[in-house]
Amino acid sequence: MQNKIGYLCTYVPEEIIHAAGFSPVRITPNTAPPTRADAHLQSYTCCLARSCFDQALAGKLDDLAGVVFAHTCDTLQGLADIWRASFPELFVETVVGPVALHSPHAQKYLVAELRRFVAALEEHFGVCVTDDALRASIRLYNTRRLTLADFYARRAEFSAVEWFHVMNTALATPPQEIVDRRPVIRQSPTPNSQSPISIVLIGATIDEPTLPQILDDLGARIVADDFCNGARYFDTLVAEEGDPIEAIATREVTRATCPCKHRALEYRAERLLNIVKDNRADGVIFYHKKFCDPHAWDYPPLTAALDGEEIPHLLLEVEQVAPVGQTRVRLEAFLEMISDAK
Amino acid sequence: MNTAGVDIGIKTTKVVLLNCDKIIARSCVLTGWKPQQAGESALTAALADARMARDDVTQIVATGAGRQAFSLAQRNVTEVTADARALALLHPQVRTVIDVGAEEARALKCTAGRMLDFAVNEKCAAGAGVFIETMARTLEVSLDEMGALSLQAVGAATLNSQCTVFAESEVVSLIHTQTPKAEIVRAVHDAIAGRVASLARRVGAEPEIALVGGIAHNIGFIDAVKRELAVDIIVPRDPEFIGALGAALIARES
Amino acid sequence: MPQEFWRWKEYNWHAPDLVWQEARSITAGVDVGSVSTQAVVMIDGELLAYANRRTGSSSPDSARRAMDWALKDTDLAIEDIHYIIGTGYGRVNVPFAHKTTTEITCHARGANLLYGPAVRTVLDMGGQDCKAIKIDAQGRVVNFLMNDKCAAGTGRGLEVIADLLQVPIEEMGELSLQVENEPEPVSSMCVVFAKTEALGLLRKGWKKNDVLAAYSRAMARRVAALLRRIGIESEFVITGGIAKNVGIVTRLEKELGIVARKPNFDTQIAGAVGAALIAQERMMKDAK
Amino acid sequence: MSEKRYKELKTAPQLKRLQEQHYLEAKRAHPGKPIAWVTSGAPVEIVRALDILPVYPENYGALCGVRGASAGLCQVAEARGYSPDLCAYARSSVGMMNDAEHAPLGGLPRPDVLITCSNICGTVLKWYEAAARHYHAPLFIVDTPFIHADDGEPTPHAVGYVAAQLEEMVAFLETHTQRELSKEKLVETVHLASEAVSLWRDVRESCRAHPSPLNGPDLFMNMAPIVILRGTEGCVHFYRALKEEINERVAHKVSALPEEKYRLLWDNIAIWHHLYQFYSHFVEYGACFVVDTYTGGWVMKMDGGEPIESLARTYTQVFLNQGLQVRARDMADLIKRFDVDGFVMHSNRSCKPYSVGQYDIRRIVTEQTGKPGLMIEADHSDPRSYDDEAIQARIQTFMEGLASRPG
Repeated sequence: MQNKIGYLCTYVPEEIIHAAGFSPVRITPNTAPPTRADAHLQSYTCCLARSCFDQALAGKLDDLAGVVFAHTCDTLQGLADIWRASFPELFVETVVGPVALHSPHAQKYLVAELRRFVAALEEHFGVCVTDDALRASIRLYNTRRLTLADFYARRAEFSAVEWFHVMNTALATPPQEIVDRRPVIRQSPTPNSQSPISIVLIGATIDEPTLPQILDDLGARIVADDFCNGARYFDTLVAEEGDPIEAIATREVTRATCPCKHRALEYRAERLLNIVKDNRADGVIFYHKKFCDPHAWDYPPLTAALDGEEIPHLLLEVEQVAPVGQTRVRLEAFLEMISDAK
Repeated sequence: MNTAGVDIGIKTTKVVLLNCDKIIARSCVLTGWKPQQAGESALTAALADARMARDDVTQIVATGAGRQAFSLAQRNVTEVTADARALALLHPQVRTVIDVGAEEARALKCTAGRMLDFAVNEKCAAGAGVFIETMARTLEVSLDEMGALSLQAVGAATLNSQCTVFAESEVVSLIHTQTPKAEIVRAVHDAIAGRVASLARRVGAEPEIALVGGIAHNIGFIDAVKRELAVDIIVPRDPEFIGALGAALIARES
Repeated sequence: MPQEFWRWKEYNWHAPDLVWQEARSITAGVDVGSVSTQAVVMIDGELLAYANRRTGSSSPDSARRAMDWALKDTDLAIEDIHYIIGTGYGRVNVPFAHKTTTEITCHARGANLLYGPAVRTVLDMGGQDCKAIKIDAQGRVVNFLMNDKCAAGTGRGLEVIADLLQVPIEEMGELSLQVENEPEPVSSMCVVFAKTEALGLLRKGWKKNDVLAAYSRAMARRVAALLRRIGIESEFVITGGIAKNVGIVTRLEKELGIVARKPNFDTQIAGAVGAALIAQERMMKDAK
Repeated sequence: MSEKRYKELKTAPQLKRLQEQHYLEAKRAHPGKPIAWVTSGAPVEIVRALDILPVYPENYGALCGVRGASAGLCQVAEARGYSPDLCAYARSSVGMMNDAEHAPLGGLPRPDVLITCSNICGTVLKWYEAAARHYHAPLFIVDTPFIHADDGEPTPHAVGYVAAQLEEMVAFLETHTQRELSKEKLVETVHLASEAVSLWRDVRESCRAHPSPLNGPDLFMNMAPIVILRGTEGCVHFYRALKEEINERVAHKVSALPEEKYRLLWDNIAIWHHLYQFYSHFVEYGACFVVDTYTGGWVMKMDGGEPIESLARTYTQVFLNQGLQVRARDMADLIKRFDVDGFVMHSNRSCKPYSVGQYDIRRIVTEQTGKPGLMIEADHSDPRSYDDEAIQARIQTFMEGLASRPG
């Protein structure tokens, strides 16, 4: 029996999937231009949706027993149903989590929705998700988050590309392996300037290494990030005591939020400013996927906050693969600008 | 009875003269920016070729981007309808037609000369003949060489930009990173092939599949489409005249 | 090969009575763009010679061709040049360059020299990229913005229209102003479908110049949005080929309600000039 | 010229007056009457019952489109860093906030409170966040969980969650506007709303007649009151009058078109900026849009019972909060009941929740009904995404296809 279940968004409760006897793996966009997905998705949907679904249609995800969505943006909401329509036999579920995280009723609702999801898993696969199994999974995934967190704390020792690979493989490999394997520190490329410029990256997900590669080439360092598959993933742990489902729900409503959800009006701006200050970053790079509405919406308020503190920032709008030529020009100019000011 | 089909495309204007369903003359001129003129001169050329006067032609049907601009035509139809009609005559077994024009690519589903469904490329994911031409110019390769050259490619570069204008700048950077021309040309073909393949899939991509339009002379592009759809592709004789032929056939019926 | 209306003509220039033998610094900048390549030679910060040539399918060759053309009428040899900086798309492929810098930094520096230290906002529009740059009195980049990922914000559209209407790109601006009354800007700005739309307008009985005007106006609006985003401050100047298009420039000025300083030199070489200047500074630095 | 093809309704002046009154009242914002910005899918009955005046930025967005003001306002927003890929209603709204003097009616009145409801899209959350920042006005979010279930039924915990939020919303409005909600007033308002809704249903249903008394643009123009005046007397009166006139048209076989040759279904929001030009392309072929999925969005299921509970159900079940299968099924049903020859889907760059999935819905519906579907790529209010040349060609091709169909 296939034992992998795929997901696109880290709001999907891995612990529950794992406790049901599956290993949850994040489906990541690849670099092959989509040619099948375009028969289902308009050209104005993001490459995350188009590339991931294209792999499914090309039979590259046949080893998955199911695909689980979490309610986030309008495009993925649509994709969940398209996926189900194209693979009627497959287990395709959406955990419709709350959007109004600040609502006093959000957590209670999410608990009920997670229990519905548990029931759906149990019914479809004829498995039983016990509290003990859930607790075990919670501990396992907490350890993985902790492992990533301390790798992250030491990330100054790593090149941008190494950071990228550790973060990305983390969500694609079984947690035990990550826990076992303390990332091997290879020699980071020597920065080509005495005072390497420190950068904060922010966006939805980063799925291909062009940007980190260029940053390494130019001798800049990534000191922090705010990505769904980066720091946002491990910044909050699940409480290991008490009712496991309630604990999972609590993490989801309290973890660093994605722009699809609402916590407080200035939550993300304040968070970004703190990240920049705590890491004494020289600048912020917005790594946005073309046609990603939620992040595009947060760009004006976030840049306004940065401008207020005179923190330089750069917007990179990318599709599947950041075009080397254009990206390099923008980055080089951005770094030239920062070092001229230094 | 003699009929004429006039296909006024963005790039070129094609005319087919029919006697019943026998082609008696053809002509092709550059459209430039005066569709009416282009249509007239192409028609005159074809008539001269067939030693006929305009009155010898009983019906004229126009098609193509400039179809409404051509006053000599009794009526006009779209390329899609014309293609379906022409293929029914040449290759009746064809169920899916991919028509790559200068600026627009189309796919249509057809049977017995009737168009059942069609899809046209969207904004942001467009891409057709002009893109390949422009890239030939950038690479300083003649359009005719492109096909053969791409087949020599060993490795494969990819173009990821949906928008062909940014795909152009990807090509430019590939040039700057000294990527072999053959690989770049192949990437250019693959990019457009991928787009037209998804159009074909939107209408079901039911075999047999035919490729029409001037680009169907490009063996490298045909190869790319075959690889993408993993089926064999029928290329009718003189694929650039399919629209004009279809229009001429429709003229015969009206 | 059919005439390529969308490309700029090639040319070169040199200062006849400048002597370089005693010069303390002989530097050069080579700007390898996606469409054209410029080479500029300066002695002690003064223009000695420059050339503008088309970019071919090999950037090292394009760079060399431009450099040779610039030196053509001087008795200077490439070996005599102390320091060379490459910029533009192909900057990493200028074989004889000592260092590379981006065109953004170079245009800022070039504008500062060519238009003077009062310049605060620079617009440079290429076929692939459109840049709005804020600079200080030293010609340093304070902030910059580039077009978002939609080709409507690039210069490519104009090239496409030039090709379709068979108007040499040098003449577009003038012609676009020769209209009885200014037409509405074209609605859809998608470059990929520009020809289809233009043909539609022509069919509606529009004149060639009206179509050019409608496109220039739409283009001006797009560029204005980028400049507004960065916050336009005077003095405002335009570098690159677009500065030679009076049709765009006047419409842009109207849209923004600000007048651009008019150049008394060839705006297309601004990037290469900046590169040559930076080369001079680097040379002095290294000397110390 | 295309406007001439449009057969005006006798009730048109009344419609015009209603809308003018609405915006006039909003502009005057006479003392003591607070203003709430609300989304088109918000439980406005509560707002009305509290005697708070609701204004609808979405409706205003459509108005900007019709008046040709969208492009300019969108550019204002884009110049402030808002991506051109975002919803054009929202972009023109942001443009209006920052440049009211260039906006129709001098812009919308500033809100005292903002109420956004997630049942139509994720955009309204971000849009209202932006508005709340701009006006420093308190924002309330009604979070209505999306329904993926094929039966279209909301989960009990979702209904409970929404109901709890509505109670909260009442308290929120009471504190921010120093008012108190009377249950009687709420019941009465809900009653008025459901009465208007059922009248609007009847009007739409009467288009099953051959020839149809109304065409797409008529439906789009006449939906305004059900959106912005739902829960008022005026709304009910208007639809009574409209229903009467339509019944008359049906009785005398008065067609909306010079001659109805084809009956079509419309999917997605109207193309406001080219309303008559676009639909006249179809009139040329004698094609009438006898039904659409868009204006049906306000034919809501309003079951009686405890008002808060029933509002929670109603607003969680709106069709844009429903999955692909439900939407495909509804469309196939409309096609059968309205005896439609084909359907046209507006692939709307500004509305992802409405548009993503259309390719599959198109496939499913054609399989189930045998009717062909046409995809038109445009935008509900940004004219810069509208390419009349390309669109005419698509329409001609589609109509040539319909004409060549046997029978």
